[in-house]
Amino acid sequence: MTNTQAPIFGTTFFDGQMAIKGYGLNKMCYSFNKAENREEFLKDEEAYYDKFGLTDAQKEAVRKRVVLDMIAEGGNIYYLAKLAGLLGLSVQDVGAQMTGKTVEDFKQMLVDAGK
Amino acid sequence: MTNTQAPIFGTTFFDGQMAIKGYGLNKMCYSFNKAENREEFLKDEEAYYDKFGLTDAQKEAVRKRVVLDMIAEGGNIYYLAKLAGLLGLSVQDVGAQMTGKTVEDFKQMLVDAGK
Amino acid sequence: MAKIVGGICTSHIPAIGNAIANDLFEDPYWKPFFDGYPPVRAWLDKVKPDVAIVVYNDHGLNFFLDKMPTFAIGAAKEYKNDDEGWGIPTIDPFKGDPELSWHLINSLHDEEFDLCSCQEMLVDHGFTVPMSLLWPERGEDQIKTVPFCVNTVQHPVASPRRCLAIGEALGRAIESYPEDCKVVILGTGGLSHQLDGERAGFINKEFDLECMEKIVSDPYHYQNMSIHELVKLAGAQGSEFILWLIMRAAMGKTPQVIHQNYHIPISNTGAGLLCLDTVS
Amino acid sequence: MAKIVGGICTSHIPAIGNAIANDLFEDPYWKPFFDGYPPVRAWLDKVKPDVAIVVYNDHGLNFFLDKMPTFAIGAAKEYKNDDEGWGIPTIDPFKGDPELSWHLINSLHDEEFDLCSCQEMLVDHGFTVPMSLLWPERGEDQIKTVPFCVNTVQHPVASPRRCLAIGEALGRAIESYPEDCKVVILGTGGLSHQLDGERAGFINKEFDLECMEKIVSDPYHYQNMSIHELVKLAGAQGSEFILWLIMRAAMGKTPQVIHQNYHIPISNTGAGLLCLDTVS
Ligand SMILES: [Fe+3]
Ligand SMILES: [Fe+3]
Repeated sequence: MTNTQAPIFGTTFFDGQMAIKGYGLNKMCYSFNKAENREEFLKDEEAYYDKFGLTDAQKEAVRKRVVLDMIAEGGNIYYLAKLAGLLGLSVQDVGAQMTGKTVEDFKQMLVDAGK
Repeated sequence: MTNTQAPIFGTTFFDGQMAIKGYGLNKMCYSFNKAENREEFLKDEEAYYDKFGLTDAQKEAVRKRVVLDMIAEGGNIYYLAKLAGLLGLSVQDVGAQMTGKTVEDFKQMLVDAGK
Repeated sequence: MAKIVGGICTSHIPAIGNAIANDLFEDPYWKPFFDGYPPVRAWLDKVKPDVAIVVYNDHGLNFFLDKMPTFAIGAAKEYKNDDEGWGIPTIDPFKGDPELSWHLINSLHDEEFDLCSCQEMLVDHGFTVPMSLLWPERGEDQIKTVPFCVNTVQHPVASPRRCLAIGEALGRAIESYPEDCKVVILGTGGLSHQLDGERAGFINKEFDLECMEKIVSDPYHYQNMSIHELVKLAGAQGSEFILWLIMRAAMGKTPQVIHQNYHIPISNTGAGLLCLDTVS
Repeated sequence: MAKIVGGICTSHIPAIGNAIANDLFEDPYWKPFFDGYPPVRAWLDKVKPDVAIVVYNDHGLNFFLDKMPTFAIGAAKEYKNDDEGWGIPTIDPFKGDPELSWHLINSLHDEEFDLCSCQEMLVDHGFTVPMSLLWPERGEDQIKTVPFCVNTVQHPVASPRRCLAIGEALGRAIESYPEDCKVVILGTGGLSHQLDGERAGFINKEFDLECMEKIVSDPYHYQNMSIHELVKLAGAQGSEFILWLIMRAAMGKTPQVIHQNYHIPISNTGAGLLCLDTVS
């Protein structure tokens, strides 16, 4: 059930194995499509984690806002993006965090890719 | 988009054409999986019809409990069965109604099929 | 490596759920039906499969017309049953086997079947009634399951040909699973019945008896049959026979019949039961 | 008979939705991107298609992991947009064409594609952003649509080979529709980008420029590429390129390029645009 092909640097395949690991976390993030759920999360994060059965490692990753850890714990970026949005982070903010760059440097990297 | 094959006596293919026609009615019946929806229907049928945008012909068929008319208006038997259950009708009651038999005769027909 | 130890075909009529809940095993109406099952349970006790792949159709519990997949495979840790609206008692959740599920999904994907994967899934009487008939008592060490759900609600419905093809691929997928485990496949539903229309109550004993025989010896007999033809012969809901075809194609060469039973009527249906042991 | 009049490939980045809502057409960051569209709209004004088949991927609005179909086709009278959670404004519903939808579903079913039919469906930015770019004003007589949604969220994701195959079948299905209508096909998403992981921000200009060329002249260049290889070359979300392949395969023989544009970066993405006229 795992992806047996050579790993690609800095890239997690969201396959069955990751999906099993991340279900609760992803379900929580999917719920953020609805404004009332976003509010409920912001009011009491810890209670909201429990509502979706997050593991301790997932809770810790979300608490600390460390996106790479969320991905390692089975988070899928399509759903995590909704959490990021809720926290006021753009995809560049998230990209900068994951690549260990400043947001300015991350944006410059994108511009440079066009050269 | 329609089934172009020879019709089968007394048998409606729930194909795209029927599905388009029956969507509201089927959605209403699907909602009866939940007890609170069944209660809401029983409390005020007319309001419940409108909630799901039933057509006049669909409303009339449901009001009169005429299952063949519900089918003609796009009802799918898998969902209509939930309405029948809610109204206290067994599949034999419904079968008897649709075939113009008494329930006893309908049941006897089933027994006779085994002979 | 995983091994297919056998296959079981059984009807899944909702009324059975009520009859079980009300202990009607000795009731004259039900006895000829329930009496078919002890020999199958005896075989299961002997063979002790670790996991059941349950080929069934949802009747409007987990799936509605807003998202109606042709083939859907469960990939959850457990599967809950729920209120279907007309009063069969809800039963305890079933244990999943997500690792096997994903192996099957990946394998079938590689053979160009376009699946819907379901990491959460309510299972209705199509799944629960056969499970209750075959494993009436489920404890801590209960059998693991993989629900394999096929659309029979909305036409177009998968053809016998496509079902035989996905069944074959399912067989290959199971046999390529690297874990040591014994797999039994359930083909549920059927045989002939029709709930709706002026033809309601239609049962075709001759067709059913041929199915009972051909499903063992020559399932490809049905390969060129259209769904339209199948509905004509088996009744509108008798098209559930495609689920038996999937199970049977997964088993490969002609199995040994351990036990069989056929009884008319249970509710509106010709009820069939077959217990098949893989010949190795 | 229906006729495919052309195809359009376009990125569908959510930030575009915000830029449109905020009128940033002349903003220095956005201008090189938005300037690509007026020639395409001029072509659309000339050709006047009646219906757009929009090949796109859902990003977690209509579909979640509980029911994740490989290929899903809308069959509704209208398609609503809704809150995606991070603030792109929700826009007006789109008009469906359920008769055409069911014709496509039936035709693809007959060619052994296992679809998920969707009689109610929320469309997200993958669908709405291209529609807003191409038809910024939609009135009473707005173009009809058929959403054709492909899973790119959960692996296994449909291979380039399978996408080319379903694209070809889609082309045949359209051309066999008995109504007189002009169909344009949209392939949305791409080109290279990756949102997640230490490789976030990955863009591959060389690969993208090759895509812009090969998608016109030689789409089968990608036929044997695995999803793994595609992700390596295009980035994790660059796998959306399979949507372009479906559109292109539906068009058949080499089309005429009416207009093209490529710009880096829009958000994290290499943004591509191609307007292709069917050569008859
Ligand atoms: Fe059934
Ligand atoms: Fe996208």
